[in-house]
Amino acid sequence: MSLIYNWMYYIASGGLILIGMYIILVKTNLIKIIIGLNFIDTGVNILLVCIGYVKGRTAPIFSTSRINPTNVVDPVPQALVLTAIVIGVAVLALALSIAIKVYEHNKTLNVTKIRGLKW
Amino acid sequence: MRTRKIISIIILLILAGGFILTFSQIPFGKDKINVAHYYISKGIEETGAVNIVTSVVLNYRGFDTLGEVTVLFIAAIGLGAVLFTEKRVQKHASKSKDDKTKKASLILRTGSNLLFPLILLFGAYIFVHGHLTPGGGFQGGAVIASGFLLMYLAFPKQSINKKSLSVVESLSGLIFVGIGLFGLIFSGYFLSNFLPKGIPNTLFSAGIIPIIYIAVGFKVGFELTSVIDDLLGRGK
Amino acid sequence: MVNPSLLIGLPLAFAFSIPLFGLISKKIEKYIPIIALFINMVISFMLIPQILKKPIVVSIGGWSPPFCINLVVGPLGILLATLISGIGFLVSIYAVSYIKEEPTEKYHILFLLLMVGAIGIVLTGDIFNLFVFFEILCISSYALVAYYKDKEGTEAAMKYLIQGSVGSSFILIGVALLYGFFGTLNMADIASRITSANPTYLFITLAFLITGFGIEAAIFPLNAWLPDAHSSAPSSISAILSGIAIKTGVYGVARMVYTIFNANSILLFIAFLGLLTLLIGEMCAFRQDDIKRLLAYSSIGQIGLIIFALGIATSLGVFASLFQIVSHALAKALLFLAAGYMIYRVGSKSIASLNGLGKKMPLTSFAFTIGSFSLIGLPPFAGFVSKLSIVYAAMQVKKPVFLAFIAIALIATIIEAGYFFKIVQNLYFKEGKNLDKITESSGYILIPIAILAILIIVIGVHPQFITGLLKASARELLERAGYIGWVLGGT
Amino acid sequence: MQLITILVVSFLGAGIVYLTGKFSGRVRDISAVLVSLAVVILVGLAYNQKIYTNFYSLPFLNLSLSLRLNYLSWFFAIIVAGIGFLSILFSLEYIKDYQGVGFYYFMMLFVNAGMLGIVLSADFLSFYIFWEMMSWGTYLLISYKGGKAVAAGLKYIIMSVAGSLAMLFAIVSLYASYGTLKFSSLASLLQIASPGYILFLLLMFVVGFGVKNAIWTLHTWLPDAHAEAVSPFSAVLTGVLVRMGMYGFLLIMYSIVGLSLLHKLGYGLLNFNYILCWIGAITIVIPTFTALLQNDSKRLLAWHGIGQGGYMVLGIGVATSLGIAGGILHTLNYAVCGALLFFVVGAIEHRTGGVRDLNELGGLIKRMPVTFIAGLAGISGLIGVPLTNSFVSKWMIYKTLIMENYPFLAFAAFIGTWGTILSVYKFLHNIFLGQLPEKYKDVKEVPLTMQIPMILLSLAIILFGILPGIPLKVISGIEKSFGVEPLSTTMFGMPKEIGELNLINILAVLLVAGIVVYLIFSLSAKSRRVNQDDNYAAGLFVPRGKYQYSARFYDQAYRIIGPYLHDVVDDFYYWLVGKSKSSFQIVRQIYTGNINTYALYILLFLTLLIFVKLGWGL
Repeated sequence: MSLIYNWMYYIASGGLILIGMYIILVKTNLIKIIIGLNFIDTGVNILLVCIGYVKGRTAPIFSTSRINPTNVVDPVPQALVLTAIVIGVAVLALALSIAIKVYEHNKTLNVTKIRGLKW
Repeated sequence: MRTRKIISIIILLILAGGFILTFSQIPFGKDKINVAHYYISKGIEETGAVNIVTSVVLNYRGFDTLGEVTVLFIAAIGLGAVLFTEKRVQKHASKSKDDKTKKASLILRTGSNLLFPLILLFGAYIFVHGHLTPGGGFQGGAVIASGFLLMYLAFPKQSINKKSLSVVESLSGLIFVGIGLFGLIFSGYFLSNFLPKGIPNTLFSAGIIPIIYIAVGFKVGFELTSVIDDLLGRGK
Repeated sequence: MVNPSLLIGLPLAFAFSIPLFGLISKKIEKYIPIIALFINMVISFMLIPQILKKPIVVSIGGWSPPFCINLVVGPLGILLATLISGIGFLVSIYAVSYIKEEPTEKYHILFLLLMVGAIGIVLTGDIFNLFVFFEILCISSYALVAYYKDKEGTEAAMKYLIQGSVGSSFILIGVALLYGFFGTLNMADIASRITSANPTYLFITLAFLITGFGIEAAIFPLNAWLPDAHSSAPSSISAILSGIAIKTGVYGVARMVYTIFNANSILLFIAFLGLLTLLIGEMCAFRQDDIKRLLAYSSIGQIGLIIFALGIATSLGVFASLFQIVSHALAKALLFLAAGYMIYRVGSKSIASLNGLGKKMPLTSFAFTIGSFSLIGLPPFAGFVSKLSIVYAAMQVKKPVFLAFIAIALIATIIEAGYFFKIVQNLYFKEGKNLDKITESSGYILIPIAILAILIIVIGVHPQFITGLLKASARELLERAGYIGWVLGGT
Repeated sequence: MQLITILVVSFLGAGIVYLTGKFSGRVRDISAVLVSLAVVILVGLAYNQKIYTNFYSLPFLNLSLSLRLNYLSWFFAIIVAGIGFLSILFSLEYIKDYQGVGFYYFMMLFVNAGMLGIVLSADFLSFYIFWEMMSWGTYLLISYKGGKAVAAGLKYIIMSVAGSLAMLFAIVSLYASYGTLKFSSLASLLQIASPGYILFLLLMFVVGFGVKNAIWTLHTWLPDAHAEAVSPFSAVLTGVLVRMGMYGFLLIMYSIVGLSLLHKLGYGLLNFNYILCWIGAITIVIPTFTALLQNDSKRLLAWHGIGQGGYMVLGIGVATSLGIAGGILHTLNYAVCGALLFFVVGAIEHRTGGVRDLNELGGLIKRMPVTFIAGLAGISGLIGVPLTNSFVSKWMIYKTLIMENYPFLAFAAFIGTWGTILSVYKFLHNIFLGQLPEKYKDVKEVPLTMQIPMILLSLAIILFGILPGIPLKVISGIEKSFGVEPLSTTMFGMPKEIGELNLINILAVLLVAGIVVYLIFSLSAKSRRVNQDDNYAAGLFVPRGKYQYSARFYDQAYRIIGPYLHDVVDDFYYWLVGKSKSSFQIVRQIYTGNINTYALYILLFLTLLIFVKLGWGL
């Protein structure tokens, strides 16, 4: 049981990453592929948070004096996740806008048909 | 397609194996904190912010945040650049359609009017208190943008003035970089916390952190708004 | 002393202020990148002598190195930063009259931010910060590739975006795992602790990082985005992408392999990959009819050569690789700029449509010829010296495998010569159609092209201008103890 | 300093000529002539000096570039400068009506400067640099005329690049092994190298120089290039540029590797020199007979250029004192004859509007007498008629082959001469003799600036034919520097020990014979002079247009030998290019355009990396 408990978050993050990759590899709908990218992003974010987590400790905010400096989790991954989320949002927004344009030009979102550029 | 699926599954299995091997070296929930010990023990004293995440985000790793703000800025600008042409065309086309199709219900309109200032206030609260409580410029900015999104839903025909948006965006960006450059002038380090730290756990503390967070809050809020605006296919 | 953080801070400030300048007058906007990058160029030139004496480590925020982000301005960093700001400066001059499609304001902002990203990548000493700057570079280039909003551009941007963001996710995974292993993000700190982890498992992290940076660096199976993106972007952006963006990918790979992981076992494989990239790039380029696509594939080939030389891993090999980076950046930027304006004048991208332009646009064609000769590696141009150094470096290791590799690389050069000489002939010795209205490029176009051509010749004739810096840079990559010492103090 | 002056004058001169061309065409022409004349004088003044200078250093590779002058380099330098000067002089009128004349002069002078650089350089790096500069300059000049020349230029440069890359490979490997590229140091360092390594070096260099010197299997660029280039440049090409390969052979084989090492390469008949001799012999026979089939005057000469190159290779391949001297002397002699013949063709082209087809020309003897005499001198030289220059060099080569007991090689050389006689007779006859076509009635002799180079070269043919001692003196100096026993010579030929050759005697005999013949003819019945246009065929009026028995001159011979002379090598290269093109097409399809596939590549790469690491412990 403790094995699952210990590995749960890792499984979630790795699973999300792998599912995202599978979507990118197999799905032909452009929007779905972008969703796949987001899956990977989320998976990585979870991974970052997992890495910073320490069992039984609290958030690194010393708003009350009861909090012991030895009893907080690692603040750095949380800061990194913050950045990573924003970057993910930025990429997502740009991806969607380009997808809109691609649809306008090709009248389809099927990537197997959007093959004007090859070789 | 079938073969591709099989190949991808094989690849992903190998990758999963790689993940398992690596994760086995990084035990979950154990104390692996290394550099961050410094932040936890010295953070309050050095930056004046009780939220250590904030002090990491804005002081120790403030450069990342500057980059992050830049990324968001790029996304907003890039979105504007990519979706540029069809705006004018659609504006004409949509005008006639809008009257019939895009009219929000009375409840939505009244509720939005009521909620909008509150949302703005809440957002402002979040980014002003970024150094004290969980939260900060990005979160606050997102809340503000949600308020604008609500307004777009309620009043689909109206649109925010893009020019003032971009002015706020670039001004707040400039403030961030400017503070960094001031730091360079006053204490010789880019983005150094040159303002007085104040007493921890009070609103006016933590030196440059609140100022930057306010700028970031405005910037993120308006950038996300302009992203929404662009994706709606309107704007100037 | 000039603070190197200005190299990032100032252009960023200029980029943020472009909309404000736009309020004053629409005409000022396009000169802002020129000013910003010119200042950058001057600063980096001023820094070079200092850095050759002693590398500068600047912390952002004022804490001591492992605890905050710091810029490590060693010879390699300043070399690439100078190259980036120099080429960026020239391209921004070019863009003044080349970019006419609205919204020009947004183009200039994105362009300047792209340069900020590239400079940040080469200067930063923190691996997560590296990722952030990498994203700045990538996202702005996605948007710029789609800048024309035509069918090709958006399609290319879409493909670039998907592959690029898979790559940056990989980098982030790598960064996260590294943090998990070592609890620090400072590259020097990681490098000094790298022996404490099990190398086999650590390798998976390295694999993620190499793949991530390899996508931007266009190593063979990862480079499918490149021909699309480079050929459909505006030519000024193609010049930047080919001249600079892929080099930052190479920098990333080199930094990971050499400085951080000290992964000597993988170098032979990297050299092999480089060779494969070279061959495939040249083969594909040979069959192209679209001039920009041809140049893009040729970039793949050249990047293969660069990575091959990087894999030789002697001081001369790394030196040659960096030299090739410089000479390829100059030549490819020149080629894209010149070809871009020819395309603009002719209205078609096909090689056949360039026929006879040598008489109508003599200076542009002449510069194009110089660029292509330099890429083939003919004396007295810069490409010759760099290619000679690569061949010599490969021979010097005295391993039969490298002897075979370099022989294959030379055969690839013949293919390269085949298509470039063909284009030069098209320019000068073939009769063109409908050339009556075509005139020589205007001043803003010619100045950067001419400067690049002169630089190619000057470096080719007198390579000593840069070899000192290149040698120091090669040393920086190979002597990781030195790098760790600069940042963390002691040795 | 003197050498640097020569190079600076020739390179800067090229630039100055180009710049002056922007202001005035006339000044440009004059300055081009002056620059090339200055180079001739400067090179001439350097005669019999031994100079060595470093002129540049590349500290990052620990290399310095240096120049040197000795007999070998002076010999080639004077040929380069001389032919270069004459071709510039010839170009003045020839090139007037072309586009981009400034570019033409610039490239002519530039290529000449490059060649001077090649022969004057004292280390392989500068040699290679000048070599490549010459190569790409030549490529631009060959393609200069446009049209068909474009394909010819491309073919040339691709083969040339392939050759020079082989050479680069050898040069860099030399540097990696010995840490120096100086000829003099390498010459001593190589003496202890293993024969296998030397063989590898020689092989690479033979490919590199062989492309330039157009030895058989590497010759296919030459006919196209010579035919399609502008004629003054064809003269430079055939006379000197191609012979840079010859210079290279001499340099690597005798100046650097040395005779004693060469003899150790291989066993019995399978040794390097013998194989080279056979390559030379094949290069003589096949191209010379291919020349027989040509109807394009320049192409015919071009094939002869290849064939004569074979004599030179054969001569130096035999590696005796006499043979080497013969080979070197033939280089000079062919440079004179070849350049002269291309001038002749150029003159014809100039006056007839670019006609090169031998079947369309004819009867120009009366219209262009000077050109005719030049042509006659040229072909006599080419054949090796006694009292012309090639007689001496060919005599030396034959003599060597016979003395060294190589009967088959000697036979090949003789056959080559027969082929030469047959085909140059066709050349001369079809242009100058026979019926004059209507359209050429108003053809005039070429202007003086075109006549002068032809006259000078014709005189040179006779001069070197009677006084071979002049060049042979330099050549014996060259041989001394090779460490080969120098040839003892007299002003008029060879002394007795080798086999008497005294051209004064021959001259005397021939003079007497000539007088006798003249007397007989003048005493016999006079023939009636007929106007050239006054042609009747058995009382019928000649149809307008061609009525000439020389059209398809060797028609019978074609049918017999034609099938054997098909250029298989060329076909092979085209096949190779075609095959590689189609394979590139297959490779190209990696980039399918499908984003899923691209993502698959990325993940495949990643898993490959992981798999390789975990599977094999890379």
